[in-house]
Amino acid sequence: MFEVYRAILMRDLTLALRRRSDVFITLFFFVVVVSLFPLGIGPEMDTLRMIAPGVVWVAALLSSMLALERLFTVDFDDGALEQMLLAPQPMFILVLGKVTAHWLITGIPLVLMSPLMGLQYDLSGNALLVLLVSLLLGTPALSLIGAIGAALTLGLRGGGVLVSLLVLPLSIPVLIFGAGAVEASVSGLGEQGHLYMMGAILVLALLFAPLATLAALRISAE
Amino acid sequence: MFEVYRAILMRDLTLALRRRSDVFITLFFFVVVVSLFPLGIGPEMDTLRMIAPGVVWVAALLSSMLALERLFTVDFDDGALEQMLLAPQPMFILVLGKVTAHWLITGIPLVLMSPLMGLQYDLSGNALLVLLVSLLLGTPALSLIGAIGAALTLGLRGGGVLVSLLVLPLSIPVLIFGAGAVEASVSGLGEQGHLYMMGAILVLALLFAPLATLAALRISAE
Amino acid sequence: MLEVVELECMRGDRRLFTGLSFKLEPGELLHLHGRNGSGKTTLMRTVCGLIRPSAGEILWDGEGIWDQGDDFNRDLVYIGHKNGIKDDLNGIENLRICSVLDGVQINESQAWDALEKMGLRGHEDLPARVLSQGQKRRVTLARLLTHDAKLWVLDEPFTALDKAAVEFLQSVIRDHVANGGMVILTTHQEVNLTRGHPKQLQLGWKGEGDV
Amino acid sequence: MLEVVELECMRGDRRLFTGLSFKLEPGELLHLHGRNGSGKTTLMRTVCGLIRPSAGEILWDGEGIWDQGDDFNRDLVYIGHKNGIKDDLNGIENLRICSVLDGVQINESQAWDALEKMGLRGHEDLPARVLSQGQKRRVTLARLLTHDAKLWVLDEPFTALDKAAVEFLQSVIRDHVANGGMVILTTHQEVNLTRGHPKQLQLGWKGEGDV
Amino acid sequence: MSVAEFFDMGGYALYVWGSFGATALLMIAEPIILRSRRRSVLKRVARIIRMKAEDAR
Amino acid sequence: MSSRILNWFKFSSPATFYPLAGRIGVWSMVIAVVLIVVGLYMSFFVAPTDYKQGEGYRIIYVHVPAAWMSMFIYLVMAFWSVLGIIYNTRLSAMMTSALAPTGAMFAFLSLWTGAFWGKPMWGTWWVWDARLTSALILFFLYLGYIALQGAIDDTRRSDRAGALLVLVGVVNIPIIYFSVKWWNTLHQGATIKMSGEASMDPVMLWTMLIMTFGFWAYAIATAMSRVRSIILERERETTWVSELPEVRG
Ligand code: HEM
Ligand SMILES: Nc1ncnc2c1ncn2[C@@H]1O[C@H](COP(=O)(O)OP(=O)(O)OP(=O)(O)O)[C@@H](O)[C@H]1O
Ligand SMILES: Nc1ncnc2c1ncn2[C@@H]1O[C@H](COP(=O)(O)OP(=O)(O)OP(=O)(O)O)[C@@H](O)[C@H]1O
Ligand SMILES: [Mg+2]
Ligand SMILES: [Mg+2]
Repeated sequence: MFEVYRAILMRDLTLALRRRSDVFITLFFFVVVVSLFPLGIGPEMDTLRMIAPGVVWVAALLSSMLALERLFTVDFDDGALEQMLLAPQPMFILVLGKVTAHWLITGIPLVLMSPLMGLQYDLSGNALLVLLVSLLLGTPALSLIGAIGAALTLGLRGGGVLVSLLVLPLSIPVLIFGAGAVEASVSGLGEQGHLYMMGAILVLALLFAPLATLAALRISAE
Repeated sequence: MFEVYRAILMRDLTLALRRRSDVFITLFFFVVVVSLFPLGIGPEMDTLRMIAPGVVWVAALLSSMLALERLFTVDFDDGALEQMLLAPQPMFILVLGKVTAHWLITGIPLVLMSPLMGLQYDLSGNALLVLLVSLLLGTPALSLIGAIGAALTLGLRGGGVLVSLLVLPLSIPVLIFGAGAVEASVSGLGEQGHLYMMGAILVLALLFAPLATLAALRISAE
Repeated sequence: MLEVVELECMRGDRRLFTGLSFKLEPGELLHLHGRNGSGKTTLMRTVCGLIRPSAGEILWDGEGIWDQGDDFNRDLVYIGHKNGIKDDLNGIENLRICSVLDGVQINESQAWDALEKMGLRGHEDLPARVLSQGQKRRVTLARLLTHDAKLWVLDEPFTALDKAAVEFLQSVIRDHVANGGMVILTTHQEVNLTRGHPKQLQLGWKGEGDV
Repeated sequence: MLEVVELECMRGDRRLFTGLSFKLEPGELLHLHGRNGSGKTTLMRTVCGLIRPSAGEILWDGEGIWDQGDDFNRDLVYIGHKNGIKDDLNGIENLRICSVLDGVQINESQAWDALEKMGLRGHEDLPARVLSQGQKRRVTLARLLTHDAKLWVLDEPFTALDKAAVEFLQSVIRDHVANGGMVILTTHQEVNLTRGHPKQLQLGWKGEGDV
Repeated sequence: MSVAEFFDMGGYALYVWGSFGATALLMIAEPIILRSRRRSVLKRVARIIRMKAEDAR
Repeated sequence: MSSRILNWFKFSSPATFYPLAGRIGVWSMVIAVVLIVVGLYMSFFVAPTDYKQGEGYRIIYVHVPAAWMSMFIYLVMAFWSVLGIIYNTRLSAMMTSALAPTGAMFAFLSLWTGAFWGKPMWGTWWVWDARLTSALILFFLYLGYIALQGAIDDTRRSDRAGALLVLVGVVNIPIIYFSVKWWNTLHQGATIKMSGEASMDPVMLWTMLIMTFGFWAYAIATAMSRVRSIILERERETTWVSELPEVRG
């Protein structure tokens, strides 16, 4: 079983590396959104520091939503997905493998990049750490939740918007706690509460999202 | 010749309407980006009013970049693009038709929606008007410039990032003048200068971008 | 043994077939016939469990395929209109990932062998993207050589293949049937599969899609 | 008249063919033969001007196709492996937009006629997305009925078609040739195109891709 | 209380009537839309049945 | 007990439910009209003026019922979705999709009227506060469901996909509710909530309740009417539809 998980993971990572550009698209988007704001707003450090948690987290949410469309459509279009559904392997594992790969490709670079982004907004060391941790907890949850939407809209006209429309309400709690944690740390309040909640959301998402995704995939592949 | 332009335009509009939700993709993204920021930042009206031009324009730039990906890939994948390249029609017209349709679908709704978005940020009536006009001049330019990148990405598998990097610097002037015009109007300075510059950019883009796009398409289709 | 009982399939608001029943025993080949759009693909996908039928049952070794989960999948290979290979992976990689999913892990030299048998010598390590139409199909079909499933469901497997490859694939199918395997197959080309005593099934008596 | 002179095509670092020359006069049909991957598709796309050859020339009525712009395109229909129809449009809409691009505007009833001739009666107004493989191909091929181009370049046009449709398409090709048209065609199926006095061209003598 | 006073709503006219008006508008429009939808569905079903009857003949 | 269950299954067949829905629909509409007329009369002529908010407070009589209905309808949709997944009855999916537009309308109305209330009270149309955010998310959930249904043309797929989406969404509702509350503690709330005073004027309370029940009956009526159209559309090939008087007439 672990074998299969590893195989799917490696497959998707290899594919991502082959295309190279895909690895960067989310990261690039994230960096652009975050960095363009100071450009539009102007260089007042106080304003910047104040809006930093919101900006960074909104950017993270959006770039994660962006990348979702690709999660299953490519496999769907070339017929690889139906082969997966027919494989004598627990589909749960396959979904988990694909989502993990997706997170490694799109989420991790973003997490690693975030301190640099935070610096642009003049965040303190502690706030940067909290930002990094909150993204580390939040982005996998976003990927897991997003997978449901991606699976539901597979092959539908206008998949792109639909994904966003379906996934957005589901991911807003992650956004709120993520931004909340950083804000709390910036303003000197305790950020633990928010981080615990994010952990809880992540665990819940890990348990239920792959199941829902699987059900959605079966519906969509018909 | 006008016949063909119309036919391509109608075709792409019909396709967009068929998918119904696709009409809204950029609009939705735009609305979300613009509306999510206050969520992250908090409800202080003063801050909001200050960042409004930047936020709205960055959102416009990003949603326009987002939608670009679809501009040619679908036609490329199902073979319609090679048929267009082989059609005994000036390809310049075809490209222009596709870009026009793209702008009507993604740009216009955004322009029309912008005053509502501006209201959220408590902008004055004049600033709203300037916002609308700047978007009206800016979004077609963004579509035209973006089309070059979209056409190049079709072929260059690994070079996706490079292309985005290529297109972004070209679109940033639009962003700067667009946000600048609104900011100037908010702070009571004259916005005409900025708007004239945007008009000039639009004319330049209209003249040269379709040619560059066409060349890129020929390379990619090989 | 595969048993299809009173199957009915709807597509949109169109009833493609209804009351369809047949049995397939080991060593038998079922050749589906039918005009374009008569529902051959739909039937095959239903038999594989990709589409839920609107009525009727599909039994594998006496048990409904929707109730037994992976057991049925382990005995099944489905090759459809779409190749299901990744354009950015080369032949070897494509074949190996398929085999992991099929639960019959093969090592690299086995993969090279299978591709060579399928006539892809010299193209094994090209990304599938640059392969010709027929070469892509060959990569897909190489799975049949590495897999030990009992039931093969092949939807127009001969498309895009040249004559030599068609010949070879036919012999592969004949061998499988001779060894007690089962095959459901459709093709619009003339084929020579007599050694498998093919059953024939004609879909679409309604005369849809005449020319 | 189409004239190909000393053509050479490279793919990756592979030379597919070199020094290839042939002529095609009105009323002639050229049947390309070759194993999978021997370069038939590449040759056809080169002849259409989608790929720039690495050496050699392609002349249409004595002038290089890269020099004459749309004149050559006006005389050409290319039907490739990909159908080039939009999944979200129905048959009628697909056909009509193709005809505008081809510069031979047809009205709606002509489109209905062409599709009916291609055996799509009752499916004309379904989005192509839900059509079967063969039905999609038929929509694509309906273009041949509405177009008046001289040169048809058909890359495996018979794929996915059932026997009746293959029969019909053959007769369409024969008629075109009989009326002084030119056809370049490839297919791995047995076809009966004798009335067109087909020229035969064999690609890939290097013995690539044996089975 | 005069009519004008009533409509003025103590200075809150825009807000009160804006709310009640929108509510009324939507809650009246919805049944009307539903009714027209029902009509068109009935028409379509009737046409299908007529076509079937003709086919049968 | 078992006969009860049998009955349920009988009514879950579209053919039996269709005429029943017609009757329920008509009666609910009558009740709705009566209650809403009475409610409107009371909200403008009986209920006293609020000492703090003046006449503007009367928005409450549409705002609160609309907000309540928007949440309640979503829960009903979730209920039907569960039924649909467990018993695989055709009717449940039809009920879910019949309820959604009305639910979305009420969600929209609660936002709209809320905004028209917020402007005079808080001086702003919109504030990112807990309640409003969660209402907005609810509205998006409705829109997502409707968009998904619209995008799928295969009815069986749209039924199952819709049910799945509604259930995923319902899991999210408590999360949204609590999370947003928590987040709200961090920024200064401009919220002036009336419900703080438990000692609400009984006339006001009654008016609100009457309006709520009126809206409730209205929702039932529209859902029934919509489900009848959906049944007709989906069952148009069946004989029982072709024998209906309204179809033949
Ligand atoms: C002065 C402004 C407002 C007042 C006095 C007010 C008052 C109320 C009251 C009394 C309730 C019933 C709460 C309960 O029974 O627990 C309620 C519910 C609600 N309101 Fe408002 N509201 C105002 C503005 C808004 C705005 C601007 C919106 C949205 C745009 C909004 C959205 C809602 C929602 C969604 C509910 C239902 C939530 C719940 O009951 O927990 N309200 N409001
Ligand atoms: N949503 C729909 N509405 C109406 N008809 C549909 C819908 N979806 C599919 N169909 C019809 O169902 C049939 C599907 O046939 P299927 O793909 O199984 O054909 P096939 O026998 O495999 O044909 P081919 O030989 O061309 O591959 C087609 O006639 C198609 O038009
Ligand atoms: N980048 C590349 N590197 C190496 N080889 C390549 C590259 N691109 C294409 N090729 C080879 O060029 C050939 C392309 O052949 P083409 O598609 O023209 O074949 P074909 O004769 O149409 O075959 P089929 O009958 O399968 O359609 C294939 O052998 C393919 O492997
Ligand atoms: Mg088929
Ligand atoms: Mg080929």
